[in-house]
Amino acid sequence: MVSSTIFAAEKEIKIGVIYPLSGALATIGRDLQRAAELTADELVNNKNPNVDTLMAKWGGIPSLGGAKIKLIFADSRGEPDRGADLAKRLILDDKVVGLMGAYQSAVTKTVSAVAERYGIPMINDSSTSPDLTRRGFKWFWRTTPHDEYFDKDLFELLKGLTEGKVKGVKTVPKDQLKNLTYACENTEWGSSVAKDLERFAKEYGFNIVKGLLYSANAPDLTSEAQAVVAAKPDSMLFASYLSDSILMIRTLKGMKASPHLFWGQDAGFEMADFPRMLGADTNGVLTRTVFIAKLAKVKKVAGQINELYKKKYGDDLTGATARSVVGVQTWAYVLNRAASTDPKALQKACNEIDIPGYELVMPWDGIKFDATGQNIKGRGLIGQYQWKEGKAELEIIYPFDLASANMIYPFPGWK
Amino acid sequence: METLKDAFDFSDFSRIERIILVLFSIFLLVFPWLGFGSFVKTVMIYFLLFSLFGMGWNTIGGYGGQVELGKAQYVGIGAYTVALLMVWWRIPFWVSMPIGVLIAIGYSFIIGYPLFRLKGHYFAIATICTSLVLQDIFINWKLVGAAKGIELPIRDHPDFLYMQFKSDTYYFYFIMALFYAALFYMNWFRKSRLGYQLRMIKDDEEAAESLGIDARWCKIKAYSIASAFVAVGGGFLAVYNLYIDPYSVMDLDLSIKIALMAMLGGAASMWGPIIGAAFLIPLDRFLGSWLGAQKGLIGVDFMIYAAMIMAVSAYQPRGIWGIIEQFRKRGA
Amino acid sequence: MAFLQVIDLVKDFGGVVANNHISFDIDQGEIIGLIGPNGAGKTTLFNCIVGYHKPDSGKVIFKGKEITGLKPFMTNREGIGRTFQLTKVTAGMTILENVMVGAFCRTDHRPVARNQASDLLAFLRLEGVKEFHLNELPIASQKKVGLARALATEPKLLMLDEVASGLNPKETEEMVDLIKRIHQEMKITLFLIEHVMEVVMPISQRVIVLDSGEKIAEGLPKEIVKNERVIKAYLGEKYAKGL
Amino acid sequence: MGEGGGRKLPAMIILDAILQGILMGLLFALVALGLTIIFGVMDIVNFAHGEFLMIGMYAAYWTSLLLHVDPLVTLPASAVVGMLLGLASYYWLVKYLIRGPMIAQLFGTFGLMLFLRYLAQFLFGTDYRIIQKGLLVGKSLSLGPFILDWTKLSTAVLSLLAFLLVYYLLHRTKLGKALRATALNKEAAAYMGIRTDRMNAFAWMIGGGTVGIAGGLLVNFWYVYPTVGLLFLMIAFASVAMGGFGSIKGAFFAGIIIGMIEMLFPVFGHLIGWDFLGPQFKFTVVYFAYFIIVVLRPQGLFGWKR
Repeated sequence: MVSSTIFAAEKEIKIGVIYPLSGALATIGRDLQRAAELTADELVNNKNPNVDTLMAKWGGIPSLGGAKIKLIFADSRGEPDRGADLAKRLILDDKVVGLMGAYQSAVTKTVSAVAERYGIPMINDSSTSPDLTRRGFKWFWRTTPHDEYFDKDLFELLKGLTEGKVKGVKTVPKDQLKNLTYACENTEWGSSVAKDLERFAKEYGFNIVKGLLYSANAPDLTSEAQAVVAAKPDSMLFASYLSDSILMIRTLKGMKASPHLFWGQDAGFEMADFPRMLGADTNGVLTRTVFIAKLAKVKKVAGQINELYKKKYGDDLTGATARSVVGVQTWAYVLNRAASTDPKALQKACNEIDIPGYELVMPWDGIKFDATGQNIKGRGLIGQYQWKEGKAELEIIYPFDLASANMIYPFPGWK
Repeated sequence: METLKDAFDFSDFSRIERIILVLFSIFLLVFPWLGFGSFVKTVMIYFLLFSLFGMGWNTIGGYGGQVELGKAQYVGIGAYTVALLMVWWRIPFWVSMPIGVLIAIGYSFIIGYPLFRLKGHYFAIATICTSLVLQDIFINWKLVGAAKGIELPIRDHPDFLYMQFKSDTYYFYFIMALFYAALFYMNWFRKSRLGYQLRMIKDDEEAAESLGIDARWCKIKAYSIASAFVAVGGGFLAVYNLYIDPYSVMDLDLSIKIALMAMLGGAASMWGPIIGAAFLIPLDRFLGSWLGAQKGLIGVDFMIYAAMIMAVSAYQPRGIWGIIEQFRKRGA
Repeated sequence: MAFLQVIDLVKDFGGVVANNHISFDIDQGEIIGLIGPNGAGKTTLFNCIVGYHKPDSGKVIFKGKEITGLKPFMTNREGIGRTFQLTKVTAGMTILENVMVGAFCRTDHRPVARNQASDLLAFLRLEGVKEFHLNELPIASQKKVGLARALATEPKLLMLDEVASGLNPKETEEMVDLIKRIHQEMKITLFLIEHVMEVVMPISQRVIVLDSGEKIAEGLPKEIVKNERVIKAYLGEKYAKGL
Repeated sequence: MGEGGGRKLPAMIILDAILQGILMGLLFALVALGLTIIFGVMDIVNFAHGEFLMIGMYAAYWTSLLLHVDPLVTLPASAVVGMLLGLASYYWLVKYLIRGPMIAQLFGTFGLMLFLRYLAQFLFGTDYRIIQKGLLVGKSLSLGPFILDWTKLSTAVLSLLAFLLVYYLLHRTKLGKALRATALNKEAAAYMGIRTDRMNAFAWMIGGGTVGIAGGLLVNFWYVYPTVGLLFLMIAFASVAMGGFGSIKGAFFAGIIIGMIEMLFPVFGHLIGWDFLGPQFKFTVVYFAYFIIVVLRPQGLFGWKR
């Protein structure tokens, strides 16, 4: 860790980034770290001719005399208390001007609490628990849409199907979609998703025939899968991290389950390991996400940034990694607007900022925070894995105006 | 009176030990003003907290010789009582913490009574199971926030009633006070009747019974004392992190860590738990922050940590304190 | 009214009958010897009285109060102390502490307990080894410590399980007059299992003989050594002549 | 539409749950087997047992991946790896631990557990790995209303075989008799000229071997990652303790019991319409059941030593 001298403070601006770099989530943590570093180096600190954003022409924060952003990473191991300690260390010892992170909502809670106590702005890029922006914090802003948006998107898609809005699918009579089941893991995230699903189902006039919570990474999900199948649903909805999502698919395949629609709420379903491990079995599976490489078709910038990342690390950007790109982008803009590293100025900047959509890797209308600190211009995507010549492509299905391929409907089931 | 005298009387320790204790106390007193960074401060706080846990565990696990691996559930009880009472009825820390301790004690009697029918490994595993059961219940119990956990409302101004301060210095002195309370208590405990009886039970339970000692009851008493200690620490955790969830305050890892502190430092000895904490906590935290974020070194910090544990338990079952005494004997 | 009454006591370990309908009385101030070949069920009988085993049938009455099946620590509180054939040798507590534990079941105060313990150790001529640990002592002293522990609980009846086994003649002698002193100076009723005849015969006022779970004889030492069943079961002819 | 014919009938559901429970239970039992053998011989609970399983899984995974053979063929490989692991941990660690008290032993093996787990993380990263194709992978057999995974079926069968083998080994062979003698009474065995040190090592070898095999089987329908062991460790603990430490029979039946509880409990909750007793509690119930059983019978179901 570089000690902070006055000189350094002028020339480089330290942002503390807390991710789970070791422990069970080390893989995703590593990807997030890569994405953040890449953004800082290639989009903010140095000019980059082959990306058409204004930011790429900056080469440092203009209003601060081209000062560079320096990201200081810290490893939360996914433990809330450790996260809190690191936040203190970053603020007091490393004298960072702001914080970013921390992926798991639980860790974000403690970290943001520290930031609030010390009056240091924290921009959260990737935690989707709705509660986070309902605590009346004055130093906490979130760029990503939260779970409620995503869960609503699903029902918009269902509605779309019944109205024939979906690309390549004829209007589906509602009674073929009416009955839903969900299985969510009983973490904070899963249980709040479950709550939303119940609520929106009523709102949109669907009917949940069976809903269950199950203990995260249990050694066996047979009984859960049976309960779901036994309810004979038209659509199966899931909120699971990677381990469970894979096991669930395997188990359901074993039971020859074949609903019309199969939707996963991000997390496991969206990670790169998911298609890598299940291969053809993912064909037709829907997942909510915020970024899909296919966006390149409809949004040039997205393609260019994705290329940068792919060139360096081999994988496409995923929802998670793309979000940490946006996180850093947002920080750059906030700093530029504040034209200072003073917390009050940054707070003001955060509250006023309005980043145009074309600057972002995401298909969003931009970034503008409401009173609670939630970005109101974000939107989610729903993608579908489609098995084409030996590899699973994630195609955009929703929003309808961004659809990149015909939706496979009904869910083909497993051979 | 006599009790107090015993509590403050360290005369049966060797001169060196007493000198070190004094120097250490002075160090603690001035520590916050030595200009260490906040990270070192948090490490110190966790060191004190875990020595508190360790000393508590030492009553049943060390002196009583019962391998108890379920202490996390009492951390949880302490933490949750403080958090819930604060969220529901705005009850200040100074009221809710004692309540938490009382609940912990009550619960420990309920659990302890059947638990101490068991011996050896059956007992050890059973303690783990009880803790896991309680954790699962809390994970699914809507009323206490289920898996979401509980966030304590942040007060805009530092507030002594609710133990909310901006600077860690206050937390440091608070946990230090608890630490000394525990220290003096243990100093009394080891000389108390119960202390003697527990050590007898550990040495030879059959003989103990023949000497009019109700072994099971003694164990239960010690168990609930340990639980009370741990619950206090739990309450502190709640106000210190301002957020608790079943995964962080009721986890098996925590239970094991608590026992590990005492055992690795030297069970059934006054200084054991403190030494253990002084050894493990910094090791864990510093390794974590140095190696944790290094790419390609993921897991190395744990491997070192684990190697240390193996080495000590293989070389000297009586822990670091055992090693020290060993060398002393050689010296003498 | 007898001091200790054992009435028709039966203990059966899954088919192996260790004590078969055994009855006897002990009066206050007596010294009673319990003898019999190995596996005769002597220790089992002790354990049934003190409460380590629950008798299958029969009664144990102590000072007119039924104590059948009470836990050991309860019988001890009633006033029955016992020692074990082998004291478990540990490095845990010092000799003094060991004895203090015994004292602690009558008092809460450490100083009091400490004084009682020291006095006892003095009485047993062990003051020299106060600060040692059991595993650092010779057998004889270990046995004495066991004795001291039991005495510290201030028993009315003390049951000794082979205090003299494994001792050399000289130590045995010491042990014998120690037992006598305990009986005379502390006014404690003694009930002792013994193998070593040199111990049991001279000091005990009455002797009870067990053989394979049965009580085969009871009476004065001299009668016992003449009793054929006993001789057959246990004693060599030579000893009978000896007396 | 959700398939699986007449699943509506409660009787059917229960029967099915029982079937699935037995299959899963046999796996749990196999995992527990090694643990109980080791305990039986030398009264030591091995916290690293779950990690042994994890290593066995990796062994199977890598061999089948690198040699392009079916995961089932790699069983010997994972067995051997398991045995070596068992021997290594005995001679390099446990040998020294057994001098100490129980708690030192526990924490020694606990250290081993952490070490192996993070060694795996260091070597293979935290990525989840699962075998894509194999003879049985993803195939399932439908018997009328019941659908059973071939992988689980084969696991169950092989686990049965393993139990029979071990049972034969312990009760019919000279070596096994020596092992049991050691288990019953170390000193006596030593007098009889049995080299107890060898016996301990042997126990760790079998223990490691069996759990290695379990890993090899598991990898057919389960993904492997460094912390996978913990899931099974607690279940293994519960089943060994429930059945009685050191009892082979106990581990076998306890394993099956746990499997059944795990499957039946959610069904039961569903049938009586108490959905708050959902699957999220199924392992809670297992731990609770263990607690009740040992409190009522402190030696476990088939325990013969404490």
